[in-house]
Amino acid sequence: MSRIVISPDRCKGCELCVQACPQQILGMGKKINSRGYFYAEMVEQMRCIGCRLCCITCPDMAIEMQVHGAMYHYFAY
Amino acid sequence: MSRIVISPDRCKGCELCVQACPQQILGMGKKINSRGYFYAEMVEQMRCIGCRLCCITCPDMAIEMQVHGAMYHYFAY
Amino acid sequence: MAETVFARPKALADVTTHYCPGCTHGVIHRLVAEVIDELGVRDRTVGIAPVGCSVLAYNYFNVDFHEASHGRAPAVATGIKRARPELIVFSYQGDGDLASIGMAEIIHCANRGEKVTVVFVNNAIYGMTGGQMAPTTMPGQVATTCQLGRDVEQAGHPIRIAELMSTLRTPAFVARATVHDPLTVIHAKEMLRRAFAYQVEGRCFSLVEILSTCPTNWGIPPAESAGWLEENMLPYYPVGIFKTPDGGSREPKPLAD
Amino acid sequence: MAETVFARPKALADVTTHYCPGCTHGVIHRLVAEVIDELGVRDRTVGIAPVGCSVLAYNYFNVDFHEASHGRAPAVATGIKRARPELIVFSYQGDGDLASIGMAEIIHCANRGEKVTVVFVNNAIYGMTGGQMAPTTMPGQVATTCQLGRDVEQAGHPIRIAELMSTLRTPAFVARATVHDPLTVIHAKEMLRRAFAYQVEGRCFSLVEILSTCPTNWGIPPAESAGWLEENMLPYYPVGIFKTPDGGSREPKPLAD
Amino acid sequence: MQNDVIMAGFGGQGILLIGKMLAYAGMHAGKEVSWLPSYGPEMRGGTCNCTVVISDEPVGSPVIRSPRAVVAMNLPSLEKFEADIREDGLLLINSSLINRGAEREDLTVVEVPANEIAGELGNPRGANMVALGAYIGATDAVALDEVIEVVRETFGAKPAVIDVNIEALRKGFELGAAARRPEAVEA
Amino acid sequence: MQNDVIMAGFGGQGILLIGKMLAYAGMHAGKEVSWLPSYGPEMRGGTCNCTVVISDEPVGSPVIRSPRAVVAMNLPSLEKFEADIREDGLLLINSSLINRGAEREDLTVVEVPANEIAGELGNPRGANMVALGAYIGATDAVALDEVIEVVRETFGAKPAVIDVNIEALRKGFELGAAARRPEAVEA
Amino acid sequence: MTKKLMKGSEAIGEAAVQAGCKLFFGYPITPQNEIPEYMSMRLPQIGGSFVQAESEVAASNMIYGAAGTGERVMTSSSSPGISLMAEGISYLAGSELPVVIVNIMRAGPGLGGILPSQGDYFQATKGLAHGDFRVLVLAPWSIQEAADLVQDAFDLADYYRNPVMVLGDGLIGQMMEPVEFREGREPIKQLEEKTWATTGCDGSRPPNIINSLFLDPEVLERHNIRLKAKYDRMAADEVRFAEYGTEADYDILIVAYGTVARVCTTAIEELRATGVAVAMVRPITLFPYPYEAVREAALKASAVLVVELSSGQMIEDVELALARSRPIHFLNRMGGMLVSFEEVVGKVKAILDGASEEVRHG
Amino acid sequence: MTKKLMKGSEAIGEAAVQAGCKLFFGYPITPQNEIPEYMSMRLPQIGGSFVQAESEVAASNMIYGAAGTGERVMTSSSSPGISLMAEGISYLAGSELPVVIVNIMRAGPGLGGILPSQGDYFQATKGLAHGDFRVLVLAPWSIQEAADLVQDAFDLADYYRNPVMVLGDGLIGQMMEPVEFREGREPIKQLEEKTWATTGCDGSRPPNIINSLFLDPEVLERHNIRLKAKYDRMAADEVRFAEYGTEADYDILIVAYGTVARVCTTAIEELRATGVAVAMVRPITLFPYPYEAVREAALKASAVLVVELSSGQMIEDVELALARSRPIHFLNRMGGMLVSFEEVVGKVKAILDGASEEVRHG
Ligand SMILES: Cc1ncc(C[n+]2csc(CCOP(=O)(O)OP(=O)(O)O)c2C)c(N)n1
Ligand SMILES: Cc1ncc(C[n+]2csc(CCOP(=O)(O)OP(=O)(O)O)c2C)c(N)n1
Ligand code: SF4
Ligand code: SF4
Ligand code: SF4
Ligand code: SF4
Repeated sequence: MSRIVISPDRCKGCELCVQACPQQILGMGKKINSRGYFYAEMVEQMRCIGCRLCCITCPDMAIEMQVHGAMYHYFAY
Repeated sequence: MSRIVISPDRCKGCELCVQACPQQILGMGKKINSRGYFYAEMVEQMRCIGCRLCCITCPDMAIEMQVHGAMYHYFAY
Repeated sequence: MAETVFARPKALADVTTHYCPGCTHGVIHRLVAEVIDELGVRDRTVGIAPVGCSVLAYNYFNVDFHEASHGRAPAVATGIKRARPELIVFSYQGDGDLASIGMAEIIHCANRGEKVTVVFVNNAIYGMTGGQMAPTTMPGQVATTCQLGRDVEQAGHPIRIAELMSTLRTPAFVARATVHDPLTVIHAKEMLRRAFAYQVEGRCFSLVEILSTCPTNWGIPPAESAGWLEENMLPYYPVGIFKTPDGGSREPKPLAD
Repeated sequence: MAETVFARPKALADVTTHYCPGCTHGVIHRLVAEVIDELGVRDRTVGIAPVGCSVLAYNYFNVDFHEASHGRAPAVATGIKRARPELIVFSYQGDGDLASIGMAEIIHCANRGEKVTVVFVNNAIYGMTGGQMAPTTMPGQVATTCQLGRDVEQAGHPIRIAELMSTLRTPAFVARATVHDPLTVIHAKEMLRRAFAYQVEGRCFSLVEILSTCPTNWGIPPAESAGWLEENMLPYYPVGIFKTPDGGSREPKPLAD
Repeated sequence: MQNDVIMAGFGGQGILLIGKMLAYAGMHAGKEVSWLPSYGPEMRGGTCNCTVVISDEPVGSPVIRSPRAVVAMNLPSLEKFEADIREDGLLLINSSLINRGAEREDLTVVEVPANEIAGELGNPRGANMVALGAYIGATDAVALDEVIEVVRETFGAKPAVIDVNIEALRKGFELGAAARRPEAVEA
Repeated sequence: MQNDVIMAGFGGQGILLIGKMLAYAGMHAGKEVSWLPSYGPEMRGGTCNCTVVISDEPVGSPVIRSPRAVVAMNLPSLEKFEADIREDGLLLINSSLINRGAEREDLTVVEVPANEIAGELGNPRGANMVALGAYIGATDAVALDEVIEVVRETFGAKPAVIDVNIEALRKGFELGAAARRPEAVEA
Repeated sequence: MTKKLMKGSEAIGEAAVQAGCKLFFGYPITPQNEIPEYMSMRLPQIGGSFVQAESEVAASNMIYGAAGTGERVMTSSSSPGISLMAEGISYLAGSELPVVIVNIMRAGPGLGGILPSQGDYFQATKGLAHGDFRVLVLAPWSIQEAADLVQDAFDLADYYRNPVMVLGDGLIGQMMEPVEFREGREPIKQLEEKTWATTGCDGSRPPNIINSLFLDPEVLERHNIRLKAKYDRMAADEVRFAEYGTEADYDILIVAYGTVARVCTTAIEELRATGVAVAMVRPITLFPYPYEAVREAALKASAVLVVELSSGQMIEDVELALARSRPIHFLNRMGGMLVSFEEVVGKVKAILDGASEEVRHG
Repeated sequence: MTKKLMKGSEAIGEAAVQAGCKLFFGYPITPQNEIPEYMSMRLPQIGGSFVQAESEVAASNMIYGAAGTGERVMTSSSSPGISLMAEGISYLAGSELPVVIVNIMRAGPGLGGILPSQGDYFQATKGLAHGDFRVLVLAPWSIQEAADLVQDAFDLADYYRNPVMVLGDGLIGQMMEPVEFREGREPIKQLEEKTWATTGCDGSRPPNIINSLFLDPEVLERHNIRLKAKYDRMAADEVRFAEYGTEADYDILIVAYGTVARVCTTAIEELRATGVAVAMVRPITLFPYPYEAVREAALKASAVLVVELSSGQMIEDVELALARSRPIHFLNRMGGMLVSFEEVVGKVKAILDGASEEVRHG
């Protein structure tokens, strides 16, 4: 089972991850970070399928992914 | 009937015309011109067929051609 | 126990970049860093930063770096590689830098067959200086020096670097990729891996052109920039491999005329 | 009465050139002058001399002339044509001038589609400076900066300008000819006539690459130079038309991979 | 008499715009003016600022190291410029994004919840106009009407925008004027 | 004591070569020397020349406007340099290609049919060596043997060439020496 | 015409157009991008032509070609870009072509920074490129003056058949100030027809040749001598400077140019308020340099203060002018940092208190 | 090692190799083609690398890259080519990289001619490019000195981490003279290991960055101040010059550099023969300039004669040194024409006869 960690301070609020997520479980938050950006948040962690598309998409390395136990990888990266 | 006029002072003695002449009627002279070159000379004017190949070949515009009366042109130029 | 399956590559410095939100320069940086890690050459890699938005790249990679003058990165790369052939040398250049002022340097570097790798970021505009027309700007695209849109009658058509470079006789690896959506990012990384691998093997010069977004100067929100790139740039800048050191030469022959 | 059927064209000044014996720069000068005469544009033609053996071209033509800095003739041509579009503007450049230092200027001039004509003289060497290697020098050919012959591992393969230029998307006329024997001279003149005609019609940029000899720096007597050119240069530099403004684009497509 | 101010905030908050409008107004009022933006990459994403000088004499230095007034639209700007303000100068704080007051004692401080006000007026992007209004309210730099004129010129293309902005401007002006009155009394 | 000479002729007559050989010889003889060629496009096809200075002191100016001697291998060279020669200086004329004598009275003139002599020796390209020989014969610049040494070094690769050139050198030397004797007597 | 609030870069562009500039060739570089951007919009409107060159090298050769046809042409750039134009400018000077080159200086060396600097003084006034030549250098201190000098620059370029450089700093490029363009402005010089231009030769005259190559050294020397005579004429006729408070008595003379001089005027006001009498000479032409004016004004003072945004470049010309007749003090900032009037005030006081070191290069 | 008769260009190339130069990047240009030609043969023999660059712009950036790795690298060119290197040299100076740049000057401006000149003095010593920087300039007057100075140049470049220029004229490039290379020559400076070089970062140190960009003006200003301090150190420690006949009394002091100074020695001999006492100071470093030496020697004379192959460039530094303490006279040729010792003799006599005009720029 996979866990997405978004760093509020690294996020620039570009929304690319929100768009990239096949599960549509990422969203933009209402809070402004230190650099003046509204940053992305995980809305429904439970439904994450660990595809890593949000991580791959993020231009700012604001998203990391951890998995607990075994995990099927949809594609090699 | 055609006449070839070679300017001794314009000629640099490169011999390209001698090579180009299908009739082999041009040759290099024994005299040195003002700029230190042995220059080309017409050896057998009579056999000239007026093809203009020597004129076309000369890099130094040292050869002019005149024709007396009508003359068959082997190619347009 | 939790295992981190996606994290910052070692070759990528742990800092926040100055890039605008949604600018895919960031993605391309990460891909280059991942490839350097995966090939295990970080300790002998030297990067060359261009003059452009990626001018500060030297702050974003954990490898020795050299800041080139505008457009001359391939000449700088030549100097470094000739001095220390054991180094893995790559330049990272924008389209103004490489395709405009740097045209002579990139063509001659490739033609000499310098064993270096060029990462060419084509975002169809001058980012750093605030959105002037680039050689790669699309017909009709608005920029600050063509405010009515690029007029091909006045400025000509966009230059396709991958195509142009692939016609040189000297063996090389030349490819084009894009990073406007996650799946294309994976392909882009594969192209970069091959490009660096050819250098590690001492085979040939390699160049990967990567289509990138510039939401700020395109005046298009990041989320819509990917779509703009796909609609406007992709058809004119086809993705794929244009030349391999094994394949023959790719220049056109005279027309039957 | 005697009629002169072959004489000096009006556009060619009645002086002796400084060119070496057998150097075909002289032939190419004459062809350009003949074409200018035949198109009747002498009174509105401006030529641009390069830095190279033809640096003194401004003394050899009966038209206004502008001496460019080394390699920048296409930029100078752009300035002249943009300032006075009614002028017929041509540059006359050697291979060091155009293909080495001037690579960026020629590509961008062509890519902008400047309505000018470029006469590109490829003699596979630097003549003026005494025989250094040119980008067009043949593999194995000896020059003063490659005294053991051009090593393609170090210096890469010769650059084929006609091929390279023809891959640009902007419409243009690009051809290659040679003047190493009388019959090829006739073809070369035809290519030049078309190139200038396209400009007169305001159609497009045009470039004619012409293979030429350099007996002095090749170290080959003039009479044998033609043979050397035919054997060594012609196979690598095929003669013909590479691109016309009507024909489609000629760049390679991605490899199936 | 000279008025000078540094206006600072995030890029995209419309700082440079209100600075220009202030300069225009000054010019229309027959004064000597200069407008100087911060420029360069550091702008991108980050903060930006501009310096406006309005004077009866030809403007000497367009660069003001210790300005008579500062308009801080966000926290970084406040931190960057508060210390530079001339003694007894004016500090305008956008309390919507800055949740602290001034650190200095000598300053005339005007706290304006610019974003809230703009939001209430249904003109969320008008926070900068509120701030501009507050500044001219708290100083004698230029008359309100001059600025209103400029607003009309600036947004001439889109009349709809004109009114909401003038509205924001007035609201800000009131707050600025209010904040200054006591001090006027003291004097 | 200083000897300086300008050697001039058509490109391809081997002028620069004999100039270098003279300088080498001077160096081997332990003297200070300099060799300065004319350079540039005007060389191509046209004429070329070089200036050689051989001196006991460090060479001051390597550029000699009025040389002590001139070796003219063709007419243009004679016309270009005759006037420049120092008073009572030496003028060496290649009478094979120059069918006029000196115009000045004060000069010691040595006319050498260099091409003919070389031809007679079956070494048509050796005219330059004849001229070199004549020059050293007519001056005290360097000893003949020193130059012969240099010839051996220079053509070491092709022994065949060595002898014919030494031969040409000696022939020239005799003519040069002969031409100077009377003058020596006068003195 | 009424005043308009304009950014310096745009005022420069508009001034050129008003002066009859038909062509602009340039390459983007901060802090002057608004000049090419403005010209790209404006020139087509008046039937002119704008080309974004592939590089500054190309740009300098495009103006070279265009100027050869006799049209009025301009380019602009900032420090690194000007360096790339060095060879081209030498060709322009050698071929005696009139062009206007704007350099909005940024901090160097190398890529340096993008903020204001005066680090290109030596380059502009002395060693711009190889060979013996000079360009006329005009240094504005306000947007209005920038606009005026750009127009004069075109006349001077045509009159002398020589490149003229307008040398400003980042402030001139980026600042907004009110500008007024004089209606129906007359050329400041008697200008002749450009009979030397490459306009096509119909045989009524010999072909015109634009060229800087002279293989015969005697011919080239004559050319060099003619050029030198021209530069001497500039030195005799074109010196421009402004004086501030030199009519009254003063202890200290400030020498500064460009926007730095504005900061100094503010300082001079402040000092006057405190009873310290300071005057200023502001060179407007940097080549030719107002040596006499500086010397005369300096001789009325007890000491001279040179203020620059460089490590000390114009100060050498001040030394040449003074020839050690007065002590010279130096105040500078670099790297894009600007001199504040407070610093100038402080430095002047230090000089008077003997707390400032005198400097000398020669 | 025994003397060899070598062409200047080849001696320069061999000297570089002897000094440990492993890399040469350059582009052909008369009158120094024999330098790249020699290096193209020689460097491969010692495991080095020669690249004929596509242009001087590229060459200047190739040495920039190569120098960054810590290897010894050189380029050479002539006047127009040096102008094209302007931006690159500014980057080299800004990034503090050691390189040796040889400029065999030809006549300008523009394409000019190919014969000897000293018209690039201002460029080399003052305005080489944009931004505040200097390069150390060494001016040889013979082939032997050229060879020696080239070797010293590499040490000085490494020691100061700064470009060093060897400035000769066409004579130095084309002339042949006997040369001797000292066996086992020791560096003239204590040289440190190049820990700053881009050799690959294994983590034992932070990544090395070769760079001249500093967006923060305060950081860039500190950088500029450090650079200025370095140039001041050069001025304090590296001044080189030679004196001739200054120990005795003399009426006239000649100041000349490079091959022109040789012509002057011949003139001095001739004059001495006629009883006229003349001395000479020959600057060997042009930056830093031997102001003190020139001033002191001048004060012993009644007048100073500056001889240059330019319209008058070094003369400004002589003026700075003298500060009007002695009258300065000027003798020059241009365009590739050379000064003859007869002309120098004539000029000196004219000065003594009061038949020569004094000159002054400042
Ligand atoms: C010689 C020189 N010319 C111009 C510039 C200004 N300049 C900086 S970046 C740049 C172009 C950047 O565009 P691009 O290469 O496309 O990179 P991007 O910013 O889009 O990533 C220019 C023209 C410079 N720094 N130096
Ligand atoms: C900036 C600059 N670099 C180099 C040179 C020297 N140079 C003169 S001509 C030439 C090359 C000539 O070769 P090419 O262009 O092939 O013409 P060719 O002489 O063979 O006809 C060079 C390098 C120069 N004059 N200017
Ligand atoms: S992609 Fe990255 S930067 Fe963009 S919103 Fe998502 S987490 Fe933030
Ligand atoms: S081709 Fe012309 S130059 Fe050559 S030999 Fe014949 S006539 Fe003379
Ligand atoms: S300006 Fe464009 S290219 Fe530059 S960082 Fe922003 S988005 Fe990226
Ligand atoms: S050197 Fe070569 S190209 Fe030049 S004139 Fe001679 S033969 Fe022709």
